[in-house]
Amino acid sequence: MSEPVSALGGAVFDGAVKVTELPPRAMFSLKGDLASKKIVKAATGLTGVDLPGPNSANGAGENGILWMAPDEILLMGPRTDQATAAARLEKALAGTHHLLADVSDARSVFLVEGEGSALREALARLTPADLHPEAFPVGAFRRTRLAQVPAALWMRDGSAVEVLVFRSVAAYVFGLLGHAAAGGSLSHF
Amino acid sequence: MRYSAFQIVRQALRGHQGWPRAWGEATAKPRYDAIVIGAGGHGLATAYYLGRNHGVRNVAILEKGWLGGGNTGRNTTIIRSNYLQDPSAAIYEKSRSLYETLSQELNYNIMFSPRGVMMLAQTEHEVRGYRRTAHANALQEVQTEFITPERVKELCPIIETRGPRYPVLGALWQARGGTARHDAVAWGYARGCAEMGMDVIQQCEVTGIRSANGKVKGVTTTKGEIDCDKLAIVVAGHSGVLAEMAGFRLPIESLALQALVSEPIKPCMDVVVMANTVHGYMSQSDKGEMVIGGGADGYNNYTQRGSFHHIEETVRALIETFPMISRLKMLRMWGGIVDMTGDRSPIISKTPMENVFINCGWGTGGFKAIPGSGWATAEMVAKGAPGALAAEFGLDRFREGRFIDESVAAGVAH
Amino acid sequence: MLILTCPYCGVAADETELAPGGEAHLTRAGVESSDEDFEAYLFQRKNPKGVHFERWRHANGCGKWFHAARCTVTNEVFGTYPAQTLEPPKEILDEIVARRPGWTLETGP
Amino acid sequence: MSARRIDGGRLIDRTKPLRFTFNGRKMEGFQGDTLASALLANGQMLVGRSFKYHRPRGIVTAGPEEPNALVNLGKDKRFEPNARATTTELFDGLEARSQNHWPSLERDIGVLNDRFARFLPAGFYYKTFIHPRPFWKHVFEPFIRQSAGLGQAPRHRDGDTYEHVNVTVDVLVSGGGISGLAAALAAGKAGARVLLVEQSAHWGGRLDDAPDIDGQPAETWVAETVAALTNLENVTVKLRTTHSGVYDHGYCLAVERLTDHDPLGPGPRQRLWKVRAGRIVAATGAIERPLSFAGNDLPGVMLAAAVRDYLTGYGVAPGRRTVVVTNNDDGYRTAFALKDQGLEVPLILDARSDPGPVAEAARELGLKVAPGKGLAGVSGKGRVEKAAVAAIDGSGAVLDELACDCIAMAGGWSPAVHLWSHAGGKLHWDETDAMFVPDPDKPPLGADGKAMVRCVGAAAGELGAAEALETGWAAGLWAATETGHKPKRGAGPKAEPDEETPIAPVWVMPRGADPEKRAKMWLDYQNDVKVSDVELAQREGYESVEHTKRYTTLGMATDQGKLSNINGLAVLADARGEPIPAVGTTTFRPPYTPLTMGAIAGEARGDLFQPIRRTPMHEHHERMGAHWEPVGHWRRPYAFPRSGESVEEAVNREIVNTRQNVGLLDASTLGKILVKGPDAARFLDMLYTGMMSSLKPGRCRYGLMCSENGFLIDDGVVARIDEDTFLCHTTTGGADRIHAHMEEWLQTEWWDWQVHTLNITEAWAQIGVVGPKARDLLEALGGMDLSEEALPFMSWADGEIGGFKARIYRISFSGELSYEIAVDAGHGAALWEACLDAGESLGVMPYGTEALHVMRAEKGFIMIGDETDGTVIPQDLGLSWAISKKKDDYLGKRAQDRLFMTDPNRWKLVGLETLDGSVLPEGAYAVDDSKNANGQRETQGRVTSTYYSPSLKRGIAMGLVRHGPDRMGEVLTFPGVDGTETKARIVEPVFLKEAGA
Repeated sequence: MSEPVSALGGAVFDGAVKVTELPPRAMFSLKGDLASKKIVKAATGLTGVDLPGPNSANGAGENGILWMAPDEILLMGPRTDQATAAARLEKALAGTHHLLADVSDARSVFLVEGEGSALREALARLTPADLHPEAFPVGAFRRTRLAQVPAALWMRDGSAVEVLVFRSVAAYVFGLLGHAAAGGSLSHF
Repeated sequence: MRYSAFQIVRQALRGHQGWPRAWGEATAKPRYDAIVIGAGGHGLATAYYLGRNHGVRNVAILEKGWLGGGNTGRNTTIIRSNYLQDPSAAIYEKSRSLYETLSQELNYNIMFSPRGVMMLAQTEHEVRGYRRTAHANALQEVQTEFITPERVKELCPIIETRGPRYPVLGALWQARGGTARHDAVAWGYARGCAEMGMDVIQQCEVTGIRSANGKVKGVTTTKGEIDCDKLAIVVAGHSGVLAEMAGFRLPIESLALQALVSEPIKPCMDVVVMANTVHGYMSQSDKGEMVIGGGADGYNNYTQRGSFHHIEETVRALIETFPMISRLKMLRMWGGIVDMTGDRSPIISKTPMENVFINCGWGTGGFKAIPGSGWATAEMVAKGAPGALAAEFGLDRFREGRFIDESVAAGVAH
Repeated sequence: MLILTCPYCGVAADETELAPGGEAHLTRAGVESSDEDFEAYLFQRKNPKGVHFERWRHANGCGKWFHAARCTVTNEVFGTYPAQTLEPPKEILDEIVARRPGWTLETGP
Repeated sequence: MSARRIDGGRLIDRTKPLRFTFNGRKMEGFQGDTLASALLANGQMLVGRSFKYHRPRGIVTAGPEEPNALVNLGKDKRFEPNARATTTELFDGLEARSQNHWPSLERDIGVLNDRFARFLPAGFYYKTFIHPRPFWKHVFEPFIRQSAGLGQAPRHRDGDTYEHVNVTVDVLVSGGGISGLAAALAAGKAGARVLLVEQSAHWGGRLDDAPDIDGQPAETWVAETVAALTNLENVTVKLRTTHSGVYDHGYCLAVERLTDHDPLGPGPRQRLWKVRAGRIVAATGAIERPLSFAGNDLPGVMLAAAVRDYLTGYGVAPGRRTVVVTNNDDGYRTAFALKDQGLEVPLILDARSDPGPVAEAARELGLKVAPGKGLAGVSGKGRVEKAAVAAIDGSGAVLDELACDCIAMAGGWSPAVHLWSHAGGKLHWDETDAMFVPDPDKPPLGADGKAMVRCVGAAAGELGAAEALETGWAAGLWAATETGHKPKRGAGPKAEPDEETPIAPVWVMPRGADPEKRAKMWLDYQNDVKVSDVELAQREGYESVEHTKRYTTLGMATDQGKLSNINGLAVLADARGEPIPAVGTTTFRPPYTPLTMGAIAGEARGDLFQPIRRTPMHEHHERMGAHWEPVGHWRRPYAFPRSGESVEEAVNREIVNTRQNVGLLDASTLGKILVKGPDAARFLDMLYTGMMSSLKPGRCRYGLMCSENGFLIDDGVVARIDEDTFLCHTTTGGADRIHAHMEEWLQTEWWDWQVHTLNITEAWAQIGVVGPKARDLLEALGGMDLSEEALPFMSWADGEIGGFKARIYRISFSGELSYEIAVDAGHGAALWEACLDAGESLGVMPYGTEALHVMRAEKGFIMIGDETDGTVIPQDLGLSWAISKKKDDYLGKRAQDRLFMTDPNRWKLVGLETLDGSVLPEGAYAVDDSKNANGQRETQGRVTSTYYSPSLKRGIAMGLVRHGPDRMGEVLTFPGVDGTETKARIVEPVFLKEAGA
């Protein structure tokens, strides 16, 4: 079976910030009662990171849990063992009311890197979300919009944000980020 | 006094000291044959045709603010009748044809300018929708045609017909559509009513509706009680409040609709263009301003302020269609409150209270309808029942599921 | 340009992250309902000049529907609360009365 | 270089000369000049023509309130009409042209209007041009349009880019004068997130008027304060940034001009700041009012403070011999500044009978002051030459005449309360200072129901420096506290209060002027509205302030009444015999100053105008030369024309090939929604008109969805995955809408049901393999068993095909044998290629949406959006078989019982065959003979979709017809728009009988 390809084949843009389309990952949407031990166990067991609270995400390398909604999380892991991971999860979740779906290719993930305020300034051009460090610290995760499409922002560290968008608009978002990076400094954040 | 060029010269030689009031300063009489609540375009037109067509002249028009101060003076002044559904086409075409001669009828120049209205088709779906409308219009005695992109460019050179995103695939063209001077329509009708001896009473808010055994007796106002045999409620955004007074409820929500004008520039656009795929429409006023209208908010609102993202959406869409406006500047933006019914079509109807009639729910299409709406409402008030023009616009249609839905053609905004 | 706090995820959401949903607390008129009740349920709206209870969806966000109590004349917001309720919670009503002394909840369709 | 450039000039750098042209004439200025100051320095007082009478117009102000000095700026891709010379920073190579004249600024034919001015009073056009009727459109209107309109229309695409930026702050401070600086400092020190914006290119505002602050020169204090603010982490300061508007819930727009002063500079031209502010401090200053005397529109008549600004800021003397006319102390500041520069001030006319100390000071400097006096009028050819003095309370008898080349008028100040008013703040009239000021009891309310804006300094009517600092500092503390910060104690900056003699309002000068004079007193310079016009409007009954404004166009010019509104209001109040507050004000609307359209659009132009949604196979289609069709934001191939082939020919080829061999359809855009839970079946039974709970796992069923109002909103195939899991397919446009619809019902109505939904549309790529050789192609790919037994019609199976992990549905929308193969989106392109390769020998070809539409029509399948338009119920489409009789409820069921929905006369779906085999016109109606009461032709049906069928080699159509299904064989007449008629016979809506599926 052929290797899965990402929407833009790993496109890169280098400017005031660096934008890189990350290679395909394994991603699972899990909906259910996030207080349920089984669900927490299944999620943390697979990813090896703790269940994040509202508007935040926990990650370690390619693994991660993203808080999507009060009854929904997005699990991330390496694409290599996608099938086995799915099986493991289903097994762990058996008997609890839940929804699990392999959505590995539903989204494109962009890594946006920039020093100092450049990173927040670039994204602030596209989202109404408050990106001030007080409101959007490291580890924060927020579903919002970038210009005209829904998107999720995950502050991985002080100088890197992962941007998740639906696969079909990857090219549009890549263009947006490029435009935003060309605007120069705001001397704001 | 009749207005004319000769009259202007005569008055000029007297330093313009001799002009009479356009409408009298009226104080309410204790009783009228008919009272119209609301001195906007629709209310004034209703009163005017009550007198002109039905000889009912003992009429008062009550206005809580100043006449023409509502949506009549806050719209983008587009006049057209290329509607899909028969009842809409009938009343809007009646209206448009009355506009043709309204200046002469009122001896007041309302500056009706039949410069032509085109609705751009920018998707296959819109092409189908407008072709259907063109067929319907042909059977409705409404003169429209579906024109080619080349003709569009010819009629409006500043349009980018080969835009990358939404190329113009054609347009529904109504040559006798156009614009008029909105304030003048209200002022002209007010002057016409006054000349027939009617009382236009401003700063007079209706606070209650009095009735006896289900029949209207009169109104209570901030200027005292006034009796009447018949009552017409023509108050647009405030219809719900008045209906409450008469003890019934309406299928209406009040939303903010926004518009804006650019700074004036020399003439560059001779037609009205509506682009519904991208929610925007534009024309150029006689002052040279580009007059731009957009979409309505989705939430109830009486503030006459709208949400800026609609302006943003409209402007970026129009720049895509008219690249030359990018370096023009927005001079002023404002909101009007539109009352939206369940099917986005108006209500011209009898009400649960005898001899109380209501005209409302014009949504975003009110200005173009003023003469026809007044004509039809006057007929209903005079005869006690709606005539052919108003028949389909009754309140009962929402119960029966007999809707007049214009959005079906191609999501056409007004 | 409204800003409303989503009671589910706690985000102070910009209007462009939200989708409006009309009057709140309507009760569905089912197959057995009379023509009058069904018409009222589908079309007749309170449309008040003042305190209004309405529905919003945190569309570009957690995706949850919630309710807001807002004044349609000043646009001030008295509070937001989850959609899984048949009438406004007490703390919202108290907040409204605190700012609009004498205000009472209109009941019925 | 110029006679009018003198010493001084705080804002210009004389070491940096700049060249520019005005109407082609070469001129010079300095770095720091505005176009206006540079024009004045070059002795260019005449800069434009007025709107209505085309009278000569000169520079009146030194700020954004300028009504006259508007120019056509730049050329081609960087051309901007109506640019304000007073706010346009000079740059090397600037090209400006004056507006609204022909053939030239000096000799303008339009000035004829001026000769006939007396015949063109306010609203004259409402009273004439009425007959003959066609003349309005063809003669009068074109003339009026031509003579109106100011700047030229741009002809080119904008050569610049723009951007937006969103920020959330605790406090937005508007205005970088001393009051705004004090506010920003107070809030900043308290730890609040502060954004301070100043519209001009420099801090401190009208610095030269300011006394010492905290014991040091104002200029020093400003420099130190700006430095302090810049050093504060939590504070951002921005020059050249205009706060355009205040909207609900603290939403503000501010536009930053990045390269307007340096057009060749890098980056965007303008940046639109979208600010969410907790509290807003408006330190926007005040705007000086003109005085209404005869001839006050002559070039050379300027606002006193503007004259001062040009002197001290730019080292430019607008006049050599300037008469100062005032009704308050501020006018004297200008006189002193002129004197200080050694310029002549023959006389200070003060409307006040007892001007007090300031007059004494003037006399000590040797200036002549005439108390209780004003101007009877000024005169001159093209610019001021003579001023006539009269008693302020008289009718204008001339007491004395003075030669002069400039008039500095000081009519008092109007606070710039726009930002307070935009979102609903109310005003009240301050009698002593004769100005509208913010009414603290009626502020604009924020989301929390509390005041969200506070005006300070001159914007609050506090004209003195001491009060400006005091109110600014206090507002800064207020804003910080309100946004949850705890300011430390500590005094704010201080200045010595100065005592002033109160203003003596003069709305008409002299007060007893006769109508003849009032017809020469301008209120609105740009729109040519005079005192006499407002009085005429009132006489004619246009006496509400809104009526007057609209009837006379007062305040509707590009300055939006910044100079004219209050004066006009006062004249109206006087005419009505009422106090000014009783007349009220017109509404202030955003933006404060005109806002570039391009800045509003921001990045959303060209490729970024709107998102284009691409399927995983998009690039492949692109390479195949797909002719695209936008479907919502998706792009779908409409057809794949080959070289030398028309789109139409391509469609027909694709259809024939699919019916004879095998075709490939990119079906990835179809919506896919996962519905799971113990109550999933029950939920879908409510959502679909048909029964889904009885569907067996492994099987598929076609379903219809209606709105609660009964109308068909979507359709698609539902596959049951297991006992409590369903996969619902929606139309391409439907995915997001239907998912939202599902969530709405689950969250707001049936929240106790155990169901989860998830929109997984984009996780999958889906390919339709369609045609008699479909199975051959898949077997060529190799993998799972796809035989009739293993995978019967309307079933699905998971497995592997051609090495791809796939889910295969055996469903058909074309009547042909057909499979839909779903794989992870990341494998979509590879699978598409594999199918093409595997099918090559079988003659496989991709087909587009149009072939899809024709083929479904040939089989009589309905299409949402064609057969349905929001007014159609399933019963109209002969789809009763898809409506369960067993269920007691589903969304839309109750609605479908209403009177009109059960009317036997509803139009119902049929097939239509033209007698001559031609294709029925799109959207045509079938007519009756009669006409309705409104004279409209009665109709009895319409075409819903119509195509040429290459399979049948004739036109086929579907339509809705009254009693249609009972009228098989009847012939209907469809008139065209061109007078022709097409006749068509009613037939069964299935044109292609033989089944393949």
